[in-house]
Amino acid sequence: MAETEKYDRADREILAAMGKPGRLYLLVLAFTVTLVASGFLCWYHQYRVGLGVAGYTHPVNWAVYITNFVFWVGIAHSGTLISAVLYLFRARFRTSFNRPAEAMTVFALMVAGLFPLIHLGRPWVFYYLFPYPNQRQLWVNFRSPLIWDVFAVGTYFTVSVVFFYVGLIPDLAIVRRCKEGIRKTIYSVLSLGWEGTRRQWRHYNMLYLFLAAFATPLVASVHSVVSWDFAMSILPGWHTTIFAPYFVAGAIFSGTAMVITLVVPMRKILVLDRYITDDHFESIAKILLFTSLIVSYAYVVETGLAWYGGNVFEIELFRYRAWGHYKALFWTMITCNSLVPLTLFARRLRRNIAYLFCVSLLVNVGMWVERFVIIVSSLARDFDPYVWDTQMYRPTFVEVGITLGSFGMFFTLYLIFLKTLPVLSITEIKEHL
Amino acid sequence: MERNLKKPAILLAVSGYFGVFLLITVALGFSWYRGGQAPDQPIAFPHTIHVSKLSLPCNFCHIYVDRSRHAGAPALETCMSCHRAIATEREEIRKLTRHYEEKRPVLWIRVYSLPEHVYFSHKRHVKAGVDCSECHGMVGAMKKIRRVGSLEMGWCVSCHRAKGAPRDCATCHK
Amino acid sequence: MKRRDFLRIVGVLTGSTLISSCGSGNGSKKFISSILPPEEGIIPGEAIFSPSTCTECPAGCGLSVTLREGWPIKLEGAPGHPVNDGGLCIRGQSSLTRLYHPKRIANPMLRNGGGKFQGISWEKAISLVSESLADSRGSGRKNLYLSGRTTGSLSALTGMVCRKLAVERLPEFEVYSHSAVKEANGLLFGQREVPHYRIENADFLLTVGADILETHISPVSCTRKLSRARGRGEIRWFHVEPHLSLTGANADKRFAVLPGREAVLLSYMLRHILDRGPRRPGLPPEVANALQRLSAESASEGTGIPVGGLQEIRDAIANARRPLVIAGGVSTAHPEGLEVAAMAGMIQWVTGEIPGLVDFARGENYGGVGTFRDMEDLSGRLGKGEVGVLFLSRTNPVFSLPKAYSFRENLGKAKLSVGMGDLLDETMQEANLVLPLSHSLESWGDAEPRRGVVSLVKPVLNPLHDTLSEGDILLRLMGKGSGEGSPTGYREYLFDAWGRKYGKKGRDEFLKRGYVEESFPAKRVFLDGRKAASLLEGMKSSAGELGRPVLVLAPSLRTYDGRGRGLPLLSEIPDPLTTISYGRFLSVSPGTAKESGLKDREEVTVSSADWSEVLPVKVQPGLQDGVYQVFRDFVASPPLRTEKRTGGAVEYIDGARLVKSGKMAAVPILSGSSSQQGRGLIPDPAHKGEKHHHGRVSLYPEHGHEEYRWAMVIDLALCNGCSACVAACHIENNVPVVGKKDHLKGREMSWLRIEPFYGDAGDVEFLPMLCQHCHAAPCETVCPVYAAYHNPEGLNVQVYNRCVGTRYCSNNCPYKVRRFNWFWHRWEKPLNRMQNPDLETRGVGVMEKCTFCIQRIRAAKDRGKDEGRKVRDGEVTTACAQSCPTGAIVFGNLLDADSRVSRLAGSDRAYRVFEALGTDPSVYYLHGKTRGSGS
Amino acid sequence: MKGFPGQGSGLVGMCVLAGVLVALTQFGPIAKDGASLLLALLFWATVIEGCVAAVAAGTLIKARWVASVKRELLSVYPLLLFVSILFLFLVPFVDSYPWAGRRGLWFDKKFFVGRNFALLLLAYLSARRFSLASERGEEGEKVLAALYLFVFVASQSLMAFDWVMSLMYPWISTLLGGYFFIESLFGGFALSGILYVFLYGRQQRVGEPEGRSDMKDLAILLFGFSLLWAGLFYSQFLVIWYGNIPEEVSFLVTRLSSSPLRELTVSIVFFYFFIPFLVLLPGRSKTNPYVVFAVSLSVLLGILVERFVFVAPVVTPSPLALGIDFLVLLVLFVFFVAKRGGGRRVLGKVQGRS
Amino acid sequence: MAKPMIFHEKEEFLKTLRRLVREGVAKERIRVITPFSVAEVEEILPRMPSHVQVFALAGAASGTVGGFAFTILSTLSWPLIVGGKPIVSIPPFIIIAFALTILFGALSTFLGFLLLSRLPSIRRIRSVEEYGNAFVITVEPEEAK
Repeated sequence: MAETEKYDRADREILAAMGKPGRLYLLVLAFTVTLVASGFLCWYHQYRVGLGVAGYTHPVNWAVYITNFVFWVGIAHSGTLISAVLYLFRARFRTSFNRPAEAMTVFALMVAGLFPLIHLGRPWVFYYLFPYPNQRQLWVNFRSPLIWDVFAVGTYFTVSVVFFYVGLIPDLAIVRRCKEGIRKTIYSVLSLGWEGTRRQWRHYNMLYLFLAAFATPLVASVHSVVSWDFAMSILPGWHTTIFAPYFVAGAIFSGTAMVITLVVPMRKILVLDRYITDDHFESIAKILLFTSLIVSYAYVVETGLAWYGGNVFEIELFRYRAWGHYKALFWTMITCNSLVPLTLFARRLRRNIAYLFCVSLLVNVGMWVERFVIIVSSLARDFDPYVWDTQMYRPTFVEVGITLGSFGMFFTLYLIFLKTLPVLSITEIKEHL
Repeated sequence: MERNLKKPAILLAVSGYFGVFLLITVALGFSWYRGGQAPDQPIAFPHTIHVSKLSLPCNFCHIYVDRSRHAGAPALETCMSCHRAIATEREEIRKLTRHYEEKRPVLWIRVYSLPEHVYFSHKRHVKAGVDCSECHGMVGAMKKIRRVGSLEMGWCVSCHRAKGAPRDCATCHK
Repeated sequence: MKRRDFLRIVGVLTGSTLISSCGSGNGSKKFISSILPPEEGIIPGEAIFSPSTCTECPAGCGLSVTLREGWPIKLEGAPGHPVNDGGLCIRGQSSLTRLYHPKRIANPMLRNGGGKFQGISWEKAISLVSESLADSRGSGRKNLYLSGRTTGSLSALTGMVCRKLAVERLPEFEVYSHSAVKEANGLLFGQREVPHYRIENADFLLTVGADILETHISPVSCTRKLSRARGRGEIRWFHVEPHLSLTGANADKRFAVLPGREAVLLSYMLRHILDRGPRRPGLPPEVANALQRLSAESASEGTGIPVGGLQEIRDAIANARRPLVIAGGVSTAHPEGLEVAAMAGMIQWVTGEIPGLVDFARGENYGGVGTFRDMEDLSGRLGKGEVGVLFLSRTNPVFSLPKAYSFRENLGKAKLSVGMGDLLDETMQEANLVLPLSHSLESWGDAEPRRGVVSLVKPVLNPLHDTLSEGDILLRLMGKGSGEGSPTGYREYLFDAWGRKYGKKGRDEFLKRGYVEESFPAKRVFLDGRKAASLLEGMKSSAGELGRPVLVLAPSLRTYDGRGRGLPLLSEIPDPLTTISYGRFLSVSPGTAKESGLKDREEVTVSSADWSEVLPVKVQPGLQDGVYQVFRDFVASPPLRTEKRTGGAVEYIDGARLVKSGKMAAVPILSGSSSQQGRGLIPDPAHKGEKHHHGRVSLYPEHGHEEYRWAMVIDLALCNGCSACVAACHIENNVPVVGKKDHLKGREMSWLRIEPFYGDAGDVEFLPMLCQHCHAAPCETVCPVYAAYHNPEGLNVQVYNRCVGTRYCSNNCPYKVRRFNWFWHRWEKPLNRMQNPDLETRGVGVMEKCTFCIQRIRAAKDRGKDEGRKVRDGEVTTACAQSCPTGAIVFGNLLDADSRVSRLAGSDRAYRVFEALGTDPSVYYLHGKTRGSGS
Repeated sequence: MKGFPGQGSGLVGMCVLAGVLVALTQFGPIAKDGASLLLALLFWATVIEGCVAAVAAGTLIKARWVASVKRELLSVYPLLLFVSILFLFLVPFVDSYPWAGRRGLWFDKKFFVGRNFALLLLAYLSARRFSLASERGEEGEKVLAALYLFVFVASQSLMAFDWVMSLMYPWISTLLGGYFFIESLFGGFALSGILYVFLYGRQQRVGEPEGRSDMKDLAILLFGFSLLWAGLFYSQFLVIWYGNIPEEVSFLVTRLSSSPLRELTVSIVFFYFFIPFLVLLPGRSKTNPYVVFAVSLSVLLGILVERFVFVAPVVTPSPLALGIDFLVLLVLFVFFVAKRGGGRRVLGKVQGRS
Repeated sequence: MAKPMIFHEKEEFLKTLRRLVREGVAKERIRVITPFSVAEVEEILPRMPSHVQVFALAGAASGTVGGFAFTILSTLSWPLIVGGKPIVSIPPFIIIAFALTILFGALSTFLGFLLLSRLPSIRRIRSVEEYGNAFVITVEPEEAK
């Protein structure tokens, strides 16, 4: 048959996802929305009464909220990795993941951005954190890691949105073609009147290349900065040089896992097996394995050197992590992040989608726990033994509620994305068809 | 081609960012100088007469201005020392006398009020030779006292900058 | 002239209170013209000081009350006062919270039919009382007057009024009546007195059970004298006790003696001193013979102190030139208490240090204080229903007396029981009529805690509620009682009395200074050999052994005999030894804990023959096995026996049994670890000097300070953990009281904390931890909004209203001294009056911490500027330093080379905590057991 | 000597000769310190392991350029055995480590020597196994590549922590291990760059449209790695600078306070980052063989200088001994490439040039 | 406006394109529309350099400069000592500068793209003739230029 028809079929099959929402879809959507609502209520309670309603036990001044922040920023990373880095490496399998991954990046960042504000003691003066000229004639402290966050995450969000949108333009033109009425107008506007002329394509490719080139170091820098939120302190367990690369790897690790978690059901439900093949999954599984190895390396080195250095603070901390209040979590983290992924050395398991899905879930859990352990256990055991936590930190319903709410928000956004935008980058798929 | 594209790009980026800031600053700048409204006081005390006509020094009534952080309002005794005799027929003075006789202190409506977290000492400013009018304006020309200057941080700071006064946060923040 | 005086006071108060509201501080929208210009010298916004006397315990320390716009906002020890000389203890500091206590009784209350209280007017109350006085006199019932320890003019007045109204005045009731000591002195020297001990003159001090740093007679004065002497390195101090007290923890050496066996120890000492050859005046032969001979071994076996220890004490006494032995506290509150006290007396006699060290001329005024036996009798009389009106003033027998006395029940049998006090404690709740007393800051009066030392009680504000001083009540009663002319009010009565006593000039002087000290000739006393001998005879036979395990009821640093329980601040501040803030607990020794598998916070039922109590356990290092310890105020009406001879209570419950309940109680133990974990917060003097003062390697250019660099030196050798500084800090800086729930989450707010660190031998050292004001502070850099920064004077400033509450600063602070406001803290009226207007009260979500009392620095600099000079050394000091009874804390300018601070900071004992982190703190600690201020 | 398959005994002879020479510098009259040998080994071990690692990595990610320089890169693996033997010469030198005589499981001379020697040997064996496999283009090539990379990472990390970091005990940087093996890989790529220019430098056609030549790929790789290196360097520097904890800072202070050392330290950043980054930034230079060649050299130089800066402040190597050790290994290296690799061409080029 | 030639096979389309070029039709007159980027087109028709990179560089550069300027100037405007760090402490500022570099770089690149490829184009948003997935060549008549 004619190539054009192949392309047409691709259009049809991929855009099929944008059809009328079914009952299942609506049910899930309703569920996630309720999560968001309840999360908001919890936050409002905290806003009114004070941060004390959360379970913080001094000296554990940071806990679930910051954990969520790091977690979601981490999730965001794989998006850029898959679309930008793999683009530079000209890895084919990228095309079948980049759209959902990029969407994920944007949404995850939207969620992540909330947490620094949620965890503030006085959220109503959050604007103190932004460098804008004010009547007080005050600026922010650019020497504080938290301000670096503002810049890094802000930049990252902007760039990701641009990247996402640029990737969408030609596809939007296709959607425009298939829609009628008001929808048509909307998509026409969004597609900026894209034609696909030679000139457009040439500049487009250039733009895409550059965006990829910009995004790649950005990915690294953003999570480095996040890691420095901790590494810049002098706290044992936080102040260590390996944090930057370790966090970046961890971020990509968790992000990739989340991509799998999202794409596996998506492919199943939207029947996209032709465009997302097992080979693709195998290659992404390799990334998962690789990053897991880096993370494990970091675990080993950190602990090993604590012992090597013979520094009382460090040693006590790592002893505490493994055998103290939070030992259960610690060992969960080891299992999920270091041991389970090792099974992916087996090709058979790499290609077993169901198994891969389970692993990805475990990794998500593991990485969330990892951040929690790093943050909380280090705080609970620092220099002055007098302030060592006399009782274990436990999140209250507020924290739990807000955390669930964040997941709710993420999935809500993702569900909306499924129905409003092409879930795969059609044009690129056509290129390789 | 290249040259005439680079320039605008740079200009756009730099001036764009700072330009926005400039605008906001200017906008805020206006708000600082709009001053406050003039409330009706329980007794319509005319600074015009006392300051301009009689040219009484400020600390004739505000006795603590150079001794304490508070300028202090005059005790009715002080007022009466003159107004036992002077202008007794005026309605406002009658009010005053009534207050005095019934031993009811006068509750003026505060025109200049600072937030709780600010430490401000009239004494220090007076001793440093800051003229009352620099903050309180031409009181002598005001029938009713109204706030001059916003009392916002920026307002204090710009003066401190200009006069080389300390800009250590702890000088003013409790 | 009285009238004008009165007007002056009131004038000050009204005038300045009105002016106060034109302070910008309280952000009021009104701006007030008062009627009269206030007195000269009273300037709104400036603090004024007024002398007074603390009435929290019988010690009667002198106060200097800080007033702002007419409200007392801080109590400080009056410098130069013969009792406390500037120091003030944790209880004294908290006295302010009693004045402003939201639950103070606001007006007289009468119990109605339903047993509920309902308010009545004073007139009604007074007439009611006098009527019932009258008709009980008619019906042949006795009217009784019982009060807590009363001295000075009030005592005289009471006597007079009682005589006039034919009311029998009972011996005063104090839980700590020192009856054994009085008895012993009566026996030996014919002086039923608690003498005044001149610690400052001794070169060796042996305290037997006397907790001189906590509650014993006059703790602040003892602490001050002792620490002065120790500062000069002139005194060695051993302490013997069955349990573990803060006092014991601070002695140069502490010996745990078997409960009730102190007498054996002392007789051994005495015998040894005699054998060491006659020292004038020696002992009469019959006494000497009566004194039993003990070999070191048998003595050690009898006392549980190792032979080595015994010899050490023995030689210390023998070699000392002016040894002083003080017996008291729990050591004289057991069956052999009398002997213990007597032995101590005899040793003192033998060493010839009476009256040099033991001064009977200046006896502590305990003459009027009765014993538990007196209370037993009272209870009996009540039971017989022969009592008409019973006055109960400033005393809480219902709580303190043993159940066996059934005081509570019998109290009901009185026709009318009149409770006088400020809070509705157990006794007041039982009373029929409640007469609220004014706080000592609201009333006139005087106190004579020590013979010849009279201290002024002067009102600084009008009574907050409809209350009267005890004196006024008495006078009114008398006025009602018998028609003839009597002074209109207590104030006039006092002025007359003082006038007569000191003359007009003297009185004005007294009113200004706040105290007078008369001088007496030393009083010679002689030992009554016969009595002494017979006592010793008796001792041979009597076996004072207490059946172990024993539960010791220790006096409490925070609440004395429990009278401080009502004050929230005192429960907010943790007990220094256990770091437990809220709630009751039972201390057990590590050994006991091990063998019966007890953990901290585990609930046990402790019980004796006819009594049991459920208490959580705290494992207390340094406590000897077989001894449990509980604070007096933790146990309501404990099952105590009365000691036959002295009439005092036996503060032990022997044969106490523990039964695990298996439940864990929520006890806020604030310390995360009782040991230092080898982290050298308090370096081991063995290898001191290592790591300290090493040149700082840094990548940053040095930043200097122009005029001042404020710094603090804390002498750990002097600090005894009494926590007065903590209380002072709380009140000076409006630090909120957050309560148990937050303490359980480690969310206490105190800017200053006492960290006890135990050694393996159960020895403990205290580390006061506050913001170290680091030169290179980790907390500052991480703050995104410059809320924390380093100011030109070396202070680590926290700008509260810039803080957004990221809490990163606290995370990054290696000393963890930053406190976060997790909630809005409410200051229940009228407590808010106590707030220091020089500070902002911090709202929710803000980080706060020690500021080195920046408001005081500001004030001092302000003064300096006015006089065109720099701040002088010692001109400005922090609240903690000011209140410290031992003078362990020194504050000043490090740039001024000859300021005390810089001299001490330069001493070889100086070090800083976690120096290896390169934070370069401004708080220096002087370490090393070797006492001595190092300057 | 079964490490040297079939190749004539010439190489073996040379190795022995070299060994003797080095032994002279070690135990002979010239120098007793051993610092120089340590330095030489640090450099060459890094480079040699890097070469093999580069190939292994290339094979794993199916990079096309690898094929063109594969044989030369792999040809040097037997030197690993030689290096591990030379390492034993350092045994007496171990006592001059600051932790020497300190009790402890980790800081124990025997264990120290043991574990390092073992790991070097392991590296050699796995390298051998891999190179044989990949020369024959075997089935399990990839597995072996991965395997080698594991050993590579381990041995480089250990080199970082044991050989270098423990010199500055108690200074600690958890990143140093990763830092080392990234650099080693970087070195490997740099070498492949050099070899590539030698082999195909001439017939390299410049500037084909959308040119995706191996040369360009290599250049991009170098470019990327210079960025990666900068990232690692910065994240280590920043943490130390910001924490400013004396124990950590002393490491930097000693290297930035005295004059010649300071300049050297700073120059590292240029060799590793600024030169490659700035030079390779414009697209055209990526396809210019001489540029690539120069950049690769600067990277290798960077490695050398950095290793020197690490070691020098603690134990000063004597220039002469260092020179000898270094040259000896250089010569060996070249000869191995020449003889075992298809390197005759290379030599041809070298003579052609001179 | 000449009528467009529509192709359903890529090869066919490319063949025609090559033919046109061989026939010497002025390159400027050939307008090509493809459903996706076809590399060969660029090879057949002479490459014209894309100036997107100019924008990228300019943006990035201004970002770096702006970042440093901003941080340094603002800290100097109110010099506060924190943790003993120098007022102008470059190492942390690098991060801000870097972030801004990327931000401005990316944004201005995007801007450049829009400018150069004449997007958004109102006319085409209104109405654009759709060729679906077909490959289209239109040869503008001579007088077009």
